[in-house]
Amino acid sequence: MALILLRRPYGWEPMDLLIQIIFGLLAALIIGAAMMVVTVRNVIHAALWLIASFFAVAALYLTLEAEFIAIVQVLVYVGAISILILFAIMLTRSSEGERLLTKHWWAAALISLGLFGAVLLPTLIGHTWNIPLPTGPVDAPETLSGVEDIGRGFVNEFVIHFEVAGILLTVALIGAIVIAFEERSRRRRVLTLSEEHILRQRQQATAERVSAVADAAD
Amino acid sequence: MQDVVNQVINTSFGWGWPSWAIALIGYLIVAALLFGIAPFQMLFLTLYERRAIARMQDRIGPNRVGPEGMFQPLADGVKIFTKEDIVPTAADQWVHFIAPCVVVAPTMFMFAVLPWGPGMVPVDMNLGLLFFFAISSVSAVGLMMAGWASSNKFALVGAMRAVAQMVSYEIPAVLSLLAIVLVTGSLSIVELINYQGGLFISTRDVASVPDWGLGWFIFSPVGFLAFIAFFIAALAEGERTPFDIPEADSEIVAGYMTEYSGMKFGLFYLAQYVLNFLLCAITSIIFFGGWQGPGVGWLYAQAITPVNPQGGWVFNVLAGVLGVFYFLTKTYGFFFVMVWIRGAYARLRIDQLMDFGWKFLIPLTLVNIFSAAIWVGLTKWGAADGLAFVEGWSPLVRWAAAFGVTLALNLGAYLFLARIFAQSQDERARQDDDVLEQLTNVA
Amino acid sequence: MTTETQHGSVIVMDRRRGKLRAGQGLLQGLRVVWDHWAGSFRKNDNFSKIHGTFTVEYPEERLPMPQAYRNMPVLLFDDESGHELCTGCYQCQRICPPQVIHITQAKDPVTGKMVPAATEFIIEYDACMSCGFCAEVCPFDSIKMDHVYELSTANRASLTMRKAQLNRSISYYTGIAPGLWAEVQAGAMKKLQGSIKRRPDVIGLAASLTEKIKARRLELAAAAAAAPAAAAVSAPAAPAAPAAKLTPEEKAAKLAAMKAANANKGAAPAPAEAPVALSPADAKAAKLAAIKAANANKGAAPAPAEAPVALSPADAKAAKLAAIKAANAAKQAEAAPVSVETAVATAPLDAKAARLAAIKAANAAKLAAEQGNNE
Amino acid sequence: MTRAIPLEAVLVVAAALFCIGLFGALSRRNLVGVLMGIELMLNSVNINLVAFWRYLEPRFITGPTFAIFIITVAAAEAAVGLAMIIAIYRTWNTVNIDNVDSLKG
Repeated sequence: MALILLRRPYGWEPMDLLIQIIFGLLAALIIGAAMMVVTVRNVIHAALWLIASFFAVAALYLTLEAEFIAIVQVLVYVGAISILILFAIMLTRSSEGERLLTKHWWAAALISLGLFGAVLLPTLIGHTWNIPLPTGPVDAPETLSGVEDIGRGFVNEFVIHFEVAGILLTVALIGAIVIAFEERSRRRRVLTLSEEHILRQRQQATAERVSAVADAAD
Repeated sequence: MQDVVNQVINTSFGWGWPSWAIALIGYLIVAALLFGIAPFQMLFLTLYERRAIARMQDRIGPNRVGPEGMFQPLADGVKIFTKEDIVPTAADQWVHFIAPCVVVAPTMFMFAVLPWGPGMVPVDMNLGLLFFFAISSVSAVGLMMAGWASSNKFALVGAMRAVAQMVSYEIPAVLSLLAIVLVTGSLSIVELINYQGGLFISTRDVASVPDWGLGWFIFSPVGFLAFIAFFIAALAEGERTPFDIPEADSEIVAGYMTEYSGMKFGLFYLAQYVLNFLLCAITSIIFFGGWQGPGVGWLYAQAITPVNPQGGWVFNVLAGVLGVFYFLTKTYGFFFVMVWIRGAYARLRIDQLMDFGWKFLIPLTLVNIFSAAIWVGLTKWGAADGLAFVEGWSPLVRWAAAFGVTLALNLGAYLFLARIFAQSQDERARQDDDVLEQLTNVA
Repeated sequence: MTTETQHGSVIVMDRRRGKLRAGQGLLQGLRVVWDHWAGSFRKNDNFSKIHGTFTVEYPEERLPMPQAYRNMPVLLFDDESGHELCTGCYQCQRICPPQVIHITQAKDPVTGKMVPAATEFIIEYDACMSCGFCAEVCPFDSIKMDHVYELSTANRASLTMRKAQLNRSISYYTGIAPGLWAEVQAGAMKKLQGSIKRRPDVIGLAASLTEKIKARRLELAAAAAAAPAAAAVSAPAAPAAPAAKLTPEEKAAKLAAMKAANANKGAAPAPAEAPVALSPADAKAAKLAAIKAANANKGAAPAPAEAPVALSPADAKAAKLAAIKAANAAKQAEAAPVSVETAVATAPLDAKAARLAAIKAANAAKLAAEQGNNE
Repeated sequence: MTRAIPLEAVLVVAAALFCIGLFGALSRRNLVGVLMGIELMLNSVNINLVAFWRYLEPRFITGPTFAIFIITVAAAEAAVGLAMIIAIYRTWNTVNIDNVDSLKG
């Protein structure tokens, strides 16, 4: 709804102010949530802050009138990747009370800050912030390439990229399954304790028999 | 809505407010209406379900509070409001607190793109369908938060199950809709409904068909198979029996809701029923034409619309009432089917659920997308698109050919996959039996 | 789909696994549920059918209880005679597992002997477990299990049931369990007749049946009157006694009774029971009766005659007089360990009746005295 | 929209997000934390792509198309990365980078 509200080209100052306020809030949310992601001790909390950051980025896309990207962001990042991350955290709970950051975290901080400062600070300071108004009638909406154009692009100019992305996804799917695969005999069903015991006995017996055969062969 | 607000404020009162204020007021009114209606009708959905399932079990159901139990949901609501809110000491307080909100909020967002009648849609987004499903996947995060923050093993297991199920069944749901989107060529829900005018055959496929508002997708083989797959996936998304393993009471107490009480529990309950309502609504919109039905199209053509400014406002009202009536009838009908299925089937095991989703529904929907491509080719393409041989055929013949080919393809795929799936399940059961037998023999 | 083959008593269902099963089973399941749904809109009164609603909407509709349904024990009495079937044999009190039955055996007021009846019979319903042992064991078929199940109350004390609350007529019981009563009717009624013969006065009459008790009293009075009148004139018809009222007269009567009791205390440690006061029409008759009783006592040997019938006189003086006289009589009599219950006097309206009563009282006192001597 | 928000503001947000992500990826000990940092960086790249598309050439689809490709890559990367993390956890019973150093020699 907010999308349509913002999209309406009213050519009215308060509307711009509203958009600026919304943008400021979104930017604060994105940066704040991202900061929490890297600094918070609890990994689950970090993942939840990451989700908040993803969601705010989706909202930012909406203010940039990229509806399709925004929805895909929600669908893929919030709906799938964050769930994957949460699952991974829960399957690999590390013990509590460990150090959060690596030994050389200050180097990482220095690199990040240096990058931000060296590349962007001069820009921020030296830049004049009044951008020229777009030419043409204010009330007429700009023609934006929509989802149909993107679809057409996928099967025309970007067809190779599209297929490579498809292959990448397939490879990732198969690769992920292969990497995380567990032996079928263990995964099939949860064995009772007695069954586990019996199974271990049998495995041991088989191993002994094999070694005996090997000894005989020698 | 904005037209009405503009009419009232600027024309009737003559205040001359700016258009952005009018827009804001219009949106606020619509939002308030939806936020009011959603929990209220959710309350009555619970009554509806309880009465219907009672009938299926040869009982009567709650009929004591008010006439025919009409006020039972209100009594339940009052009860849930007055209950103590218990937060476990071991719980993660903040996450525990936010989780119900994260579950409820997306379901409320989904109302934003839901058309209730002709011209009665809060936001006619041209990506409505995608928006609907993207937002619905957000509530999985809330479930995960609830399960984790409760620091209760039942809650965590329930949340894991719920999320795994939602993520897995989103794929067949979206793939089955993809077939429909291929046919309509649009992601807009309004456009999807407009496509379904006609009589058994859509007017967009064969223009000569009379528009009785009955050209629903369910009447085409592509739509029918998509409907079956989508409805099954919707059952799984809404955590309805037989896919209610996230809250399997006999195994894991109440799943992710175990550690919730009072109004927070009520919010989960609300989210669940609102989601069920929305899934029924979207099923009726996509496959059964939403508000399409005999008479609505004609009435709306006489009404005041941007296309037809010379209409009569009476027709607006009539078309709206009839359209909403058709829409709600279909929606509540699907809710009845959900209850019916709940009355009939036992709960699946988690591995059966995953097998069914990944090994049966997804291949089936993939075949269906192929069928949809054939349908589009035979009904819409011509020599310019590389299908010269259909050029001379009349639209009806093209439609009949498409119907026959897709029917054969879908039916064959369904029977083949069903057979393969049954065999694999039998094989699996036999393997399980063998393992067990071996173990017992050794013992 | 499904085939059944019978091997002896075992039915084997072959569901044909492994064949083509493209969802027909699911549809069949839906069909079954649909049939139940569609059938549920009519009432199912025949339990051999599987469709239809069985529900009985309880507060408005109730199922007839089976005869043998048992909830809480009650006491039966005979409709015609008004006599209770209970003889106070203590069988139920002994067998009761939670021990909630308490019985007081009735005694003859004149002789002090056991009478086959219970003066008080208490069952604590709040602790009763509805086992029905009391009804099983009752040799006179007096205790039966009732079918009333709506006993909920906010006041737990109200669930201690006294005899008056437990009494149910036989006709009530035949209403709820005709078959069960028919089985035991002959024996029970025979035993009841035997009990009635051994019950003097109104003992054993259901307390709630005031009309019955009145009628019985009149009957007794008539019988008593008929005895002396047999030689002389025929007894005049006894008019109905007026109901006891809380009048100044009664106060006076109470006073008199108290005085009499005090006198008795001074005389003998024999337990004195409060005399039953019924209001006569005039005090003279009462006086007469008192005198006669006193005389009889005087004449009798050491039997301590208790205060005879203290009747409520019209004026207090007469009552006082009667009481004093009675006290004197009692004083004269020597202390004896025999307790005699007061004779209950009926209330005659006229002097003749009063005289008759006095005679009767005198007889009773005499009898008591003789018994005291014998002992 | 483009009148209200200058392009540079969006770019600054994206740059800050990138730097934060970089810090996270370099400094977190937990493997999942590293992965989260990488996701943040990919997000910031996406913001840049969309912003440049919107402000500079809204009539061409290159920006959103590449954003979608990056989202695809991110999804694939997340899936494979998390599968690797689970495999590592199964082998070493830890997800800390410091402890996973078998190839150090």
